[in-house]
Amino acid sequence: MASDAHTKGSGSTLGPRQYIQITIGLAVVTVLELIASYAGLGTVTLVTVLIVMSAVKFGVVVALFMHLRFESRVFTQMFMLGLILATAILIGLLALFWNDSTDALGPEELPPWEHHGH
Amino acid sequence: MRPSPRAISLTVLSLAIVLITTWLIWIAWDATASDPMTTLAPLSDNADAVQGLYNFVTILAGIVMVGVLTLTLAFAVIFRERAGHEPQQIHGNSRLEVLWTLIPVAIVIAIALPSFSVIIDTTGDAPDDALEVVATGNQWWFEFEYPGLDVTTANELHLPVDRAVNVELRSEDVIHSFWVPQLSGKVDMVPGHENRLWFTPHETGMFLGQCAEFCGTSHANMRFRVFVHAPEDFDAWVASQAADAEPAQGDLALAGEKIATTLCAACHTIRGTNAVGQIGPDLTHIASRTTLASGMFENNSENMAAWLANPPGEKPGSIMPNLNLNAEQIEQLVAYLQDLK
Amino acid sequence: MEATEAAHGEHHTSLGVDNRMLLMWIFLASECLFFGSLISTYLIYKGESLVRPLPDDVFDIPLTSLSTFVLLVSSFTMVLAVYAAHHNFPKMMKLSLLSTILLGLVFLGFQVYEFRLFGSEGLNLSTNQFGASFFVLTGFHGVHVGVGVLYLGSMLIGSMRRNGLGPSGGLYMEIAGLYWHFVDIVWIVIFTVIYLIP
Amino acid sequence: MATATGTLPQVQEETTIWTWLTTVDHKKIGTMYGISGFAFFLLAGLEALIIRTQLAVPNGAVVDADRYNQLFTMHALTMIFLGIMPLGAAFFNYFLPLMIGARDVAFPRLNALSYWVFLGGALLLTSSFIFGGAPDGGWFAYAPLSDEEFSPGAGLDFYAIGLLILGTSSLMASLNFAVTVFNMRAPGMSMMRLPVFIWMMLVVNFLLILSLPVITVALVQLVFDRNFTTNFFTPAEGGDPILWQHLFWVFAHPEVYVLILPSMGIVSEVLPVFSRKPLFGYAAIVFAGVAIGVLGFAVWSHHMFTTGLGTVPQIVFTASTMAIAVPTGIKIFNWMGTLYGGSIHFNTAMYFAVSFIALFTIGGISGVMHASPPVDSQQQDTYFIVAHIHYVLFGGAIVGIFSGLYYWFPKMTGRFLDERLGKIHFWLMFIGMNITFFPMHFLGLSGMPRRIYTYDADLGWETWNMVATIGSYMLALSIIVFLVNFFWTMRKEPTATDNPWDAPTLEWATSSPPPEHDFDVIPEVRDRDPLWYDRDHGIEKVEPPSEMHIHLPPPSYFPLLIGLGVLLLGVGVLSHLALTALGVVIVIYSIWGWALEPTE
Repeated sequence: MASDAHTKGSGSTLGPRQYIQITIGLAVVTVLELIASYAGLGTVTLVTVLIVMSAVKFGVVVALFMHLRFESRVFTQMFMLGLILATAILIGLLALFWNDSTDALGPEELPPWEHHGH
Repeated sequence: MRPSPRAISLTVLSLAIVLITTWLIWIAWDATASDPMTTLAPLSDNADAVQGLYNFVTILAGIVMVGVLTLTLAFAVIFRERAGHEPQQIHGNSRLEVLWTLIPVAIVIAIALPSFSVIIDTTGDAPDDALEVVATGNQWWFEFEYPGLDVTTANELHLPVDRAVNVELRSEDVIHSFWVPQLSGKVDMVPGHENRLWFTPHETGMFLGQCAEFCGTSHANMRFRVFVHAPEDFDAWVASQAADAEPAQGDLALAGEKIATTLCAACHTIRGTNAVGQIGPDLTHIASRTTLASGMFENNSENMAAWLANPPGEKPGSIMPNLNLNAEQIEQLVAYLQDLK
Repeated sequence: MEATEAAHGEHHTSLGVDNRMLLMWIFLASECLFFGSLISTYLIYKGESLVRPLPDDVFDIPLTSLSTFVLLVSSFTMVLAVYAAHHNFPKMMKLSLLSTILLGLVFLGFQVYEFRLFGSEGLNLSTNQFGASFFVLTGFHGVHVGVGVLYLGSMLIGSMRRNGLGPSGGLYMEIAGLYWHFVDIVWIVIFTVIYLIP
Repeated sequence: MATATGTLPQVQEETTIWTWLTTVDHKKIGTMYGISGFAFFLLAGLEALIIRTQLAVPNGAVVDADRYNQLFTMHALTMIFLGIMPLGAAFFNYFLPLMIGARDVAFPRLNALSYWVFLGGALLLTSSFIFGGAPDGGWFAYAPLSDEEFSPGAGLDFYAIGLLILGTSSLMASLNFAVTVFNMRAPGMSMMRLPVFIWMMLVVNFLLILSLPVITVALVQLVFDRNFTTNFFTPAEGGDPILWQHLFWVFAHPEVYVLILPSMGIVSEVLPVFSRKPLFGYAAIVFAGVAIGVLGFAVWSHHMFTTGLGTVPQIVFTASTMAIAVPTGIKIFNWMGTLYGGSIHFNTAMYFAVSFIALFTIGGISGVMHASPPVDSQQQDTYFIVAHIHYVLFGGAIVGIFSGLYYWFPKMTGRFLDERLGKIHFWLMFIGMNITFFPMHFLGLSGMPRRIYTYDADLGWETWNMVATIGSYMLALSIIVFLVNFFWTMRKEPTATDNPWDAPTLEWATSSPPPEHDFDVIPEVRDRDPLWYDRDHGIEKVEPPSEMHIHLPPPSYFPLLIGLGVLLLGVGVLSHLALTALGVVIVIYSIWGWALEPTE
């Protein structure tokens, strides 16, 4: 990307018409998410479906609204660095806590309504 | 490049200097094995396993250290600036660099693999016949309960020799750490968690322990002792500890009992009386313990009187407040408590 | 030669990208870790609450969906503002910017309403781990929206001055847009992970 | 508007207090970082001396338990956040533009702001000694000891607010520096031609950018627990103190590399210059530094081996921790390779640089020892660890910083620090440091725990504690020698030429001290060692045109004002929320003024 892209107009070829289409697309995915969450899917299926759909929305906004797709790769590298590390630390922490055998407040000591999940 | 005689002799000299230094360090290092709280003279099986690993790691570390220090010193001396010497301008050497990537890789694998096996052995479950003990950390003292044996004591853990003990670690307040260097590495006592550690002591005797996680004002004064007995001695100890407190004998002690069961009862338990407080240590057999205030003082009448006169003055931050007892009350209390064998 | 470069407001850079754009992207990488830690805390404490109310007791998904749409539409108006700034449509830019600000304020209004609603149902910071981690996570997101509103507000005021935002106006608007869209994508994650996943 | 017009020598403007307060010149800001960092380094050293005096004999009575706990907590906080970090930032501020051939950092005003926010946070944290007691929960402030129930005083609030402010400062500085390294390089200065010091600092900046938000979240949770009724870390309410430890160490382990990597960079500059040959294995050293940075995010739980982590996590974090030994080893071997075959000129800078290799190696090796959890179960929280971190942070970070100071002093001031006093300084420090910290290995092996204000006689700890205390006084003496050297040198006439050491990097291509605009003509870079390349290829320095018109950013008082506003924000949380409101107003007003201020 040439540097003058930033002053003379973003390097993207998107215009208002495309932006409207993207927004409608995002709204549709959000509605699908809502439908999925009320559809009575199994937990694993539901979580997978929801995560995939929100990842799609996330990706579309970053790539098209934030123009990352049309910008220098440095921006992508910088942002992915933070995103990947944050995800890795999140997964690492969840793995550590959800397998913690020393937790004195284990499920058997929880109130009855708490018997779910990990 | 063939090394010159000068370079060889300077390298040998460097090696000699480093080796002599290392040898002196080693003497001091090794001498610590005779100290009372040494980590280098293990007397339990788990501590043995740790020690074996430690020895291996230390030797490898020592070799690496001697190597690096010798070469650094030797290079510094050999390649000192000399008139007319223009160093060759080299930017690196791929073969060498690969080699010294592989050397540390090999060393850490050599350390990691036995570490894994010791981790698996020592963090696994205790043998089925292990003695169960619940150790609870408090600011700043330890409570030891023996489930099923009706024994609760403080700051002194009694164990039979050659039988595994499974210590369940809890905390009442902040994070503490249970550590008896000669018997076991430390494991933290974390509120809301149930950690545990187990070991099998090999030898009878008294071993010093200490809280190893900073836990506030008197962290330094949170010490305890472990007594490892022959099995029959341990059984006798359990029998004496499981009994209720001796009723007071004599006027002085009777007066002391009266104070203890009123003033002290809110915080302390003296089994066999109406003192059932849960805040401070169980006093049922306090006179049988060797120390006061979590290992700070020898347990005798004099020290106990001083303690009762002003606990926070004796032990900074003590949760037990100054009860403003007069000299007579103190004398009575000491007379009573020192009879609670 | 430096002086002539400076007059254009466009310095030579090693990577050929603008310093301010680069700064914003690296900053957003840092923000990923910030929200990542908050979301981690929320998920770690999921199921650790000792008393009710729990998410199922208080969440009003239709209401939150509505505020989610509001934020989504604000992203759309923001992108229009950037487009207008780049293509020199000052009127469209100001209008889009104003809409974005108003939509941001509506979102904040929803959030205040939701917080009060949850409060009336007995959920506050000290009730349980859900309350603490939920309010701190969404609260900090709200703070980001609030900062964004101030940020865009100052852009709007700036654009109404005689010279507008100056020759780098498009760039400034684009950077502001990055921030605003980031706040939106954080909400995309929060909406799915906190509200929709059981 | 500061516009330097004319030819060399540059007309020195009169410097007043006001020029310092409003400066956006990276060299002035670097100098201020350096002076403040050194002042706090002295303060932290003083705290250490009191600690060592207390421990010289069993049952010492110099300070009481609570004061001791404040002292060791503040010693660590001051050294880490107010001493070593700003000293690294000082060099980086001063030399980043000079070493990459730029006129300033990417955002000069942001740079000034970082400094003023740092100073505000530092003063706030230190003022806790006067207002209600310093933090006393250790620099790690483990919950629940740090919760309101067990630490009811203001100390831990000072800790949390102080670190939040300092974190803000570090984040701004790191963003600024990262952009500068990426985007402000001179023509020909590709990434793989960057000086190693710049590379290591770039890694440091990314470590901070990516780890500071994590500690920010943890500190916010602590502030909320202590002041706003949440129970993030209260076990009785379902909170988990272990969460604090994880979040803390996700930040604090990379933080250790934040402290040591700058010094690794400095010795990578000093060793080749005085060995008269290029750095051995440049690419390997750079990649090793990056690898250390990446792995630094995957090892945090090795600080928590004794918390009941469980078998599998112990194995995983053992493996990742040991992996770090590999890039570290690569660096050490490459430094030795640099010495090999050289023509080593031993001045004070080189003494420090070579001793860095030795001392850091000792600290690194003891680190590998307790990377093994079973071994760590005996060494964790003992003086063995105290020895380890001081070999890394004193033998490593501080020794490296002194090397850089002797090396760059002529560039910064035009004057050479006295070599004879320098060598006395070095030997006192080298011997003193080993006498102070090596015996701590023995103490740890003898079972002496850390953070105890007193100990009994007859545990075998008396001798080595006394020895360590004597060593600490030697260290203090070495610092006095350095101060004498500094003040004496500053009274001498400047004699330094542009490149007195015949060094290869760009900062030596300009005058000593550099002009305000750094370079008359931005140099062109043709090699990794540009000045050596030019020297060997007979390339003459480009003469400046007779008419120079170099644009420099004008001074601004808004950074100072925002810094003040941020300080008020923090003070308000600690005292009265009205001050916070005032702080917010000042910050918003100044940002607005900042945005409208002409910079061209």
